[in-house]
Amino acid sequence: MNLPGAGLIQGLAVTARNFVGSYFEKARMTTEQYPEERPKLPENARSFPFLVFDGDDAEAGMRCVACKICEKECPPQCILIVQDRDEAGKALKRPKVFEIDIAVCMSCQICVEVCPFDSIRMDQDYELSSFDRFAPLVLDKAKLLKSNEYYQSIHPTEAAETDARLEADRKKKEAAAAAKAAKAKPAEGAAG
Amino acid sequence: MMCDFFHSLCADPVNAIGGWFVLLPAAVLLLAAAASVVLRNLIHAALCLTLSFIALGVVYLALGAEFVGFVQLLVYVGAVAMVIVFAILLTRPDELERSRSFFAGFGPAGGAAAALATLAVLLGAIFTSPTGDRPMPPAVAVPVADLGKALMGDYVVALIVIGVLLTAALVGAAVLAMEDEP
Amino acid sequence: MTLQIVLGISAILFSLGLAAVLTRSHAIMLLMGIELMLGAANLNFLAFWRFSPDPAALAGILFAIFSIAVAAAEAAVGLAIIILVYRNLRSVEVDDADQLKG
Amino acid sequence: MNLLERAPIELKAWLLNLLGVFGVPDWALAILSALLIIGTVIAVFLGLFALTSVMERKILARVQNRLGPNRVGPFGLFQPVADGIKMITKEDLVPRGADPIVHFLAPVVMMVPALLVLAILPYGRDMVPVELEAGILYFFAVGAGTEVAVFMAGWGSNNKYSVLGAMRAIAQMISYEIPLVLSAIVAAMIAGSLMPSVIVAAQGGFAFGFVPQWFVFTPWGFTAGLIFYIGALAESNRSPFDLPEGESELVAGHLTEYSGFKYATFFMAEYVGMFAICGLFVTLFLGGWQAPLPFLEIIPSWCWFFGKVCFVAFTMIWVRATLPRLRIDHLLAFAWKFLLPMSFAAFLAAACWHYAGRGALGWGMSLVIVAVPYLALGTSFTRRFAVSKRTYQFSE
Repeated sequence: MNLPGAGLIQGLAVTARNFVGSYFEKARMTTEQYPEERPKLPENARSFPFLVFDGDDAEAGMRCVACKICEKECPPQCILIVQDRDEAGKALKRPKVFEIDIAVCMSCQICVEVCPFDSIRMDQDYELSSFDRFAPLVLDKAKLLKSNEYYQSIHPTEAAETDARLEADRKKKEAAAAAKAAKAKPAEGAAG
Repeated sequence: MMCDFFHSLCADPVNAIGGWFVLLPAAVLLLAAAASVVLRNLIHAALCLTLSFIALGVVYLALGAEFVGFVQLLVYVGAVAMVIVFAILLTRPDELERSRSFFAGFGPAGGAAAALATLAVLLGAIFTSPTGDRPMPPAVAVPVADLGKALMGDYVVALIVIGVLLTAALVGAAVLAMEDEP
Repeated sequence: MTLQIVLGISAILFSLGLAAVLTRSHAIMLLMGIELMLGAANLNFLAFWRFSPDPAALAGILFAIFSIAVAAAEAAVGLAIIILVYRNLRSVEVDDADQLKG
Repeated sequence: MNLLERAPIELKAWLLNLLGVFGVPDWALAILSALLIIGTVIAVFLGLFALTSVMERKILARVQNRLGPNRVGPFGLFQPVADGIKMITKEDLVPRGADPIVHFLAPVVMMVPALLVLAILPYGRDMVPVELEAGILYFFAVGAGTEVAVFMAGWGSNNKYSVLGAMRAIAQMISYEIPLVLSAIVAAMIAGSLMPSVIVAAQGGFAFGFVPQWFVFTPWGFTAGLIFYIGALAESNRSPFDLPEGESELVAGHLTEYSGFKYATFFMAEYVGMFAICGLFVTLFLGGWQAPLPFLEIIPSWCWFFGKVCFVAFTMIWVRATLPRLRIDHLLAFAWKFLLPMSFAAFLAAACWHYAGRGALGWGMSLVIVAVPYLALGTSFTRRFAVSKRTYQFSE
């Protein structure tokens, strides 16, 4: 026979156990106290795109060649690229302006997938709030460019793959260049 | 003078200043009652009526009837006033009131005149009565226990009848206001 | 302070209640007027008790208590009737409840 | 009598003496004495309110295994200050169709009874601000003003949710006032007085030298105390009876159109009212300022009183953390069909206890008188309101 009101007592016991337990069992408390404690993000977490550069100099090591594929593919069209030109007006293989409006960006990662130069990658920085709706949310080239080391630190697996592929490409290119040079030498010799 | 006044007021407000303290809540009572009669907005009238109930309770307290004063507050403010506002809300509160046709030829003025005439008669009777200017005897606190003993002793039949009446009223009101079962 | 003053207050209160009953046509206003008149009657009981030479005679207080109880019952039943009338006639004007007139 | 026990009284006497030495006239001292008591009581209860407003959130958080507010000051204890600043600086909105006077007066009318009822509680040995012969009656009589305030708030806002919330709140308050008063009268009946200090005195002493003779430790007292506790929850609109403010259906009930300081006033009045009714519960059933064990009497009586009040307030928060909100028809049915008969049973049991002597016979009789209706009503109630097996129309 179930005594009427027993359910109330059971319920109160459950909440009491929770209340007391929260002071003694560390495992119960899952709250991270954010500004002091930072969450360890999973490796595939992503916020907004950034540009990878190699070496120490951001401008010199920039992988981007201003091919504008990402600009075309971007579904919300948040990327703006202006190609750099020299004094003669000849197009250079680097962007003069590269801006991403993260107020518009939807973190779809399509730009990353289409980039043939492994230049654009997803960042993990989520502390991007600002007091102004417009200017601070448009990231320019200076803000977007981040070193390959940083990329390694946030996405180690992916970055290792990329680096291995780039290395392989470079080797293949070198080998091709060497083979070409080898082919060219006899010809030169023949000419000479 | 000042000292006496405040001392007596703090120690025993009922007997302070010869019982004239009654006039303060009485003034509130009459003003609120008049407002509740005159106001066209029913809810305002009911709220003024509530205020007059409270003031009436304070008048009872000032007359030294502690128990009745609190019962007045409990029953009238807690129950009657709330039942009245409930009734106002359950009927339509914003409907405009038509003028009364009971005194068809006279309108509301006739009713007011009748009430004034009654007032004149009553006041005349009160102020010509020989017992009217009896002075106020000093207040004697009535222990609640004495009231209880009287209720359970000499007045027990009346108490039981009241109990039956209240039960009948409770059941009757519930039956009356109940929706007809389909 | 004399008995006359308290009785005078009570008389004014009674007349105000009477005026409410006679001049207003809303059924709830009528009930409110009746409550005022009952309050005036209670005030009279208490005034006579207060000014009586024998303060141990509790009839005034007890009568007031009984009268308050009756007033509460009256209010409950009265308002139930008003709600019922409203439900049947869609009106709370007392003059509209005239189906019984010959 | 130890010094701490008398400390508040002696402090007041010393202060008034000091002022008397400086030639403050007698009548001013009489007023000052009253003002000192009033000021102390109000300050203590507002302090309790401030403390509870943060402790409640912390306790609720802990029950849900969260941390609760901990940003403002040490352990978040200054949270009430931040809340207060927020409330005061918020815009005070009055809806266009509202009745400005009624809308304005409602929080005031709400606050007045909540503070007035504090006058009769015995805070400690010889510490009753106003000794009233009909103290318990005074508490309920003045407390009735709350209903007027709720109605004024609901109607004055000119908002259908407000009116509905107010009507629900009033229906609930009137319904629960009956078992509340009846169970309070049970305690008054055994003590033979409506005077709070007499009721506390009647619970003094220890059976067998260590069991306190509080009313709650008897069958009828336990029943009446439980009914009073449930009624107190409903009167102060606390969960699980907080459906006048049920945000899932009524936005915020009668508080919908209140903001800023007026809302804060309502909030404050509700909490002070809750503490007042906790204090009355402690006075009536938990032995008031009496210590629970003989050797604990060295702790001053007023500490015991406030300790017990805080404990009862804690259980109210605990209940809030546990139980879901009731439905309005269940709520009213519970008051009229369960609590009311049970309070009559407690009444009867107390009468038996009184006449059968306070020994084993009284215990047995009152236990039977309370237990039988409880089991009968309880089983019929759980059967009637039992949750039927859920079938979903559109599944399968």
